[in-house]
Amino acid sequence: MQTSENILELKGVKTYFSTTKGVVKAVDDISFSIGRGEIVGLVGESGSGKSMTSLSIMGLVPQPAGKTVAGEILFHGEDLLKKNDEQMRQIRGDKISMILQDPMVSLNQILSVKYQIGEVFRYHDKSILGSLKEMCIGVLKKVKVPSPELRVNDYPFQFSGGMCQRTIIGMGIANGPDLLIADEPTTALDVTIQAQVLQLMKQVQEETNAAILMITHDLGTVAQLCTRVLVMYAGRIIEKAPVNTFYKNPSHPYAIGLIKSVPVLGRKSDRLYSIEGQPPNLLNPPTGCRFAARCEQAMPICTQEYPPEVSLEADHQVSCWLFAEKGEQ
Amino acid sequence: MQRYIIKRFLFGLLTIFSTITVVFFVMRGLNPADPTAIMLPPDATPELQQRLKVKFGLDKPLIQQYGIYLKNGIVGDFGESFRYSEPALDLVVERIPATLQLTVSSLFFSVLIGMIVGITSGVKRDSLFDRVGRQLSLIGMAVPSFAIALFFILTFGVMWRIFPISGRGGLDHFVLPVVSMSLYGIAAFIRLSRSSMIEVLKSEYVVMAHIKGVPKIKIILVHALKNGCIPVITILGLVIPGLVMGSVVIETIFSWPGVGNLVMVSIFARDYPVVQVIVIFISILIVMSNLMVDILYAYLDPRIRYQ
Amino acid sequence: MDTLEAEGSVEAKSRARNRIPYIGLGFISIFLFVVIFGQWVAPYDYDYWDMANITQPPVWLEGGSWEHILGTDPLGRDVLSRIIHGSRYSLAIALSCIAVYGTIGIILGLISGFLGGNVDMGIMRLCDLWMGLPPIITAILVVSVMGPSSLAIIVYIGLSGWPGYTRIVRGETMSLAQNDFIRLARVAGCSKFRIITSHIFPNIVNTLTILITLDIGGLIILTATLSFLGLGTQPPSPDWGLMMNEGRQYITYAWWLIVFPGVAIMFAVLGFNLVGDWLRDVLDPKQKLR
Amino acid sequence: MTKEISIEVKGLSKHFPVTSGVIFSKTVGVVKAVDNISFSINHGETLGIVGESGCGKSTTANLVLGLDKPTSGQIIVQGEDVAKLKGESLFKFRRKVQAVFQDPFRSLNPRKKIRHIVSEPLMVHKVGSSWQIKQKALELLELVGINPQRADLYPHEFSGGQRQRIAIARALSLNPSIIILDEPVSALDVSIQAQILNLLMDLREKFSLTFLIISHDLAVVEHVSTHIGVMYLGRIVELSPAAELYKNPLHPYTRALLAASPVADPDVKLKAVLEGEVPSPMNPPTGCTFHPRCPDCKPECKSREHKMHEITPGHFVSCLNFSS
Repeated sequence: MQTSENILELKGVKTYFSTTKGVVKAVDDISFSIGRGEIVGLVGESGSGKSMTSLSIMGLVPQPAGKTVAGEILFHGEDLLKKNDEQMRQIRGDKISMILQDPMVSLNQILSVKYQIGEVFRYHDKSILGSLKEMCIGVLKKVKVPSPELRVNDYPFQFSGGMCQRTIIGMGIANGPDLLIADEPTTALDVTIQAQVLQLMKQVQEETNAAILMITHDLGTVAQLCTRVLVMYAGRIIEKAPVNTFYKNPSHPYAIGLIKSVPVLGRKSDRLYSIEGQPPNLLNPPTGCRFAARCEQAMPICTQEYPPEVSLEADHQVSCWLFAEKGEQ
Repeated sequence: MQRYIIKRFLFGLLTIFSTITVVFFVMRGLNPADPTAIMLPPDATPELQQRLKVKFGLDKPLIQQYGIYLKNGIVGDFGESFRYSEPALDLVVERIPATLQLTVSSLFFSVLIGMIVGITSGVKRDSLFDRVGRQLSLIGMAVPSFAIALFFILTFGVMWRIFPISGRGGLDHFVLPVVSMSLYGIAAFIRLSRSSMIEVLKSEYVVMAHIKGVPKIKIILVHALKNGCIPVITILGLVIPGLVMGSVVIETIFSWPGVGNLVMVSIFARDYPVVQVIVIFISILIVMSNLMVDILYAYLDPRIRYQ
Repeated sequence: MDTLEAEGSVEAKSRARNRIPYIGLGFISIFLFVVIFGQWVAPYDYDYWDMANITQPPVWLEGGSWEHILGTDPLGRDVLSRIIHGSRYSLAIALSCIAVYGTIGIILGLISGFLGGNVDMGIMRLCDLWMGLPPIITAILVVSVMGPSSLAIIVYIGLSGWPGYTRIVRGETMSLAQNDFIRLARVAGCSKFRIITSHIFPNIVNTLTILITLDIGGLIILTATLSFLGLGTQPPSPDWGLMMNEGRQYITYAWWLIVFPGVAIMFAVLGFNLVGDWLRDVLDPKQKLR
Repeated sequence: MTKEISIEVKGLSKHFPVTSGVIFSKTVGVVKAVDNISFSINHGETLGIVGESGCGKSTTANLVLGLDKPTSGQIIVQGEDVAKLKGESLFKFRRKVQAVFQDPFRSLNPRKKIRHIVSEPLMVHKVGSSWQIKQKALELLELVGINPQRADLYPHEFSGGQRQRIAIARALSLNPSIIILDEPVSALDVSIQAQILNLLMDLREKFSLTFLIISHDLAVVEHVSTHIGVMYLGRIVELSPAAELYKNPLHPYTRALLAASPVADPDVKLKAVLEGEVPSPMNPPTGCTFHPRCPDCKPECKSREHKMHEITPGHFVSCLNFSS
């Protein structure tokens, strides 16, 4: 959008889950794009569908209950949803990679670190580039795991949480991907370790120029790391904005409420703003705006029809009737 | 790792020793029946009975008998069989190979077939193969092995006369006992390895492996299989005592000249020295197999190796 | 991933709910019906000797008659009646065994898991040693002291089965004790007794239900096996295992003596296993118990 | 409001033995989960304790609640030493101090109706007749914003935020004067977190409660506390009034923590990041436990342990750089 070249573009993607109670619309008609070298934050509360968005891009939506039923996921202009399993496998871990939330469970505890890093090379025909062990040590060096020559033979349970997450980041960037998806990469870590990992990711991004899709619920992390923000609520994206605009001048009532409800260090107020109520059930989402029930500025139309996406500026879009034509009636 | 194995080994020795002790006191102390009464004709004089008691050392106080038993046991003398007037140890030892052949081969088939079918079921969950396998394994776990054995004797032995139904001889003698002894184990291992596989395939590190672009077959063979084996091995330790029980049943039905057959005969004849030796043999067998399970555990799970 | 997992478990649970094991419930209902009303349903007494019709084949074979639908044994006893009466032995023995070792196991497990420390250590070591004592040895010991009888079976299984329950209950108790609601119960001033009875026990009832249902099947098999070996119930009782033992010598010409009791065992066990499996899917979606 | 001391902790330590062995266990070391900490909270004030996982903050909560016995030191709550309480006196103490814990999914017994969850403390302490208890439970639910008509539902029918409200209602049931909050909002979503924090602050006002709040989130602690203590490896390294701590952090660890907490404002950028990881509490570094990671480490820091020094009134720090 603001950069000339889009690495990834999602158009009207819907990922649904069929359960016996009905269809859960985990991701419902979302569109966005990521340019080369951008760090985009995808913000939302638990259950808003942000993890499902990332798994949809990876083609790893849990089968057979879940399925991406509509839309296009264009990666370098090619639709990932049209690729077969083997083609997707070759892209994963090479051109697109991903970091999961809990480092202690996303590494296999009974396989050595060397083996697990080595897989990234072995299955993408990179092993001809040199000795596998050297390459693994190189990965650990890049993410600043201390004494990598010794630690490479260790098992994940001998690593601390921070080191595990470094290793996973290392595996993610080992083949120089164009896109790195990070799903809550620091949530399970302590504050000081979290800062180290964020700094590492920023540094890695500068070195490799990979685009990063940062999925998080933590507005602090987004402010520190991202260039652009997408806000997700109940399966839909409700606002897209550059990071400065988002924090200074948010438009959607939910985004405003979200920012105001976070306590900020050094800016103590008597009361926090709080959004009353609970997010809707995705099994039977309301027909209109999904935030209408909790919104202080809700109008009659909000509960009847889903608002269109309105551009406030070139790179600032919002889905809210307050800004759409019909809503002003 | 070595410390772990040594600890397990010492614990095994303690188990064997306590088994011997419990068995000795229960059989000789709590037992109301006098073994000499069974050995002698009903009209034997008390004097004859007393002489027999002295011969077998049964006249001394129990604790002293126990001391003598332990002392002689160390040099391999476990007394004479009341019934056969042969050293009890020799009687049992000559039957051990027959029992081991039976139990080891059934264990082998149970684990091999059970795991192959179970893992395939777990990977291809809800497929036709899985559904059929699941039903068959449920039925397999509902039929006692003695019933299967009798059913096989009835069909293959009596009606069609394909396989011999008693005794030990060529390979054809093995078929019915081994198959009837393995079926329950196969069914149990199918269910176990299936659920363990399903569990493992749901885990985050399998998702991570997919993210890295590892081919599916490698994920199953390397990531899932190794992790999925750990609970299966845990159960292996519990299956082995059951196997000993199974061998008693199967040996009795097929007149297999093994330890299991001997133990039934000896119990009803109150031939304590033989029963005691068999008990020692069984507990050594179980302790050794548990030790092997522990070693296997350590081999598969580095968390134990680096303890 | 949290939503994903939540959805997954909801799905597994409701899928299991929809797949009610009608076959298993059917088998169990027939079994229980026969246990309760067997006296009136069975055409004959289990020890009635119809000397005029010895070793009669089932009704559909040549020589069979409607008087003895499943045939008779060499003493002229009606096989169907014996199977019907035998159901009571199977269930009674299985339930008594569970009552004995379940009580010991649950109490020790609760104590061990909740109190921890040296008490826990002691109970666990006892469990280890006990499990090292192979079950067949316990059986041999009990039978050689008490002589073969159904009481001996109950004593033997009751003595050897408890460590399994203790371990499971202990594990559940320990993981429950980690839960904040137990800490909060202490903060509220609840006594240890109250915490165990009103906070821990209600939360392990599901686990126990599954365990017991799955155990009944296994125990029916085990007791039948012991009776078959002659270590359990004695003639003329119509225990299914014993019936098969007695029928063994006539295998060449009276197959019905072993096939029908065997089928009865299979259906009864299958019923409990199917229902137990289903209960596990419904009550234990995390599949802690395999 | 009088400056009456509600909780006073003096030289409190809790050491856990580390045992090993298959048959016989022997002690192979100790984890100093809490090591010689002191603080006091005046009536109506709120002390926040921040620190990373394993720093001993939850152990501190358990000790103050009397759920664990300290290895040494005193916890004086309204004139009584908690560690010495037994039987009847401990039971009475429970009325004064209640708690709210982190995980709303694990802090309510899933097998009980929420009415019973809220009224259990009243029943255990036999406060009033069963009818009165029932009424009180409904009032409490109303107070925390749960519709009393839902009192006969089970916890799984409520969302995380609602469950935390129910847990708060239960904590209030015995009219305590002190509530220990152990990570009360860290399992909740941002918008729900604000609801709960506001509720807690309203209740503090209404019932003039004293809070001890424990969290890893500095921003949350700063928002609700009047005083803050920073813990590292079992020790309090800095203790000060909340506003003062943010404006003038002294201990290098406090500064690092402030720098590392991502602020929800793109203009405030992450500052210097602390190197290394928290050492194992089984094998803590000698001297000042923070010295291996400290940017201002001096040679003496490796050998000398430090005491707390009062730098300005009410602002204590344990660091060689400030021990005049």
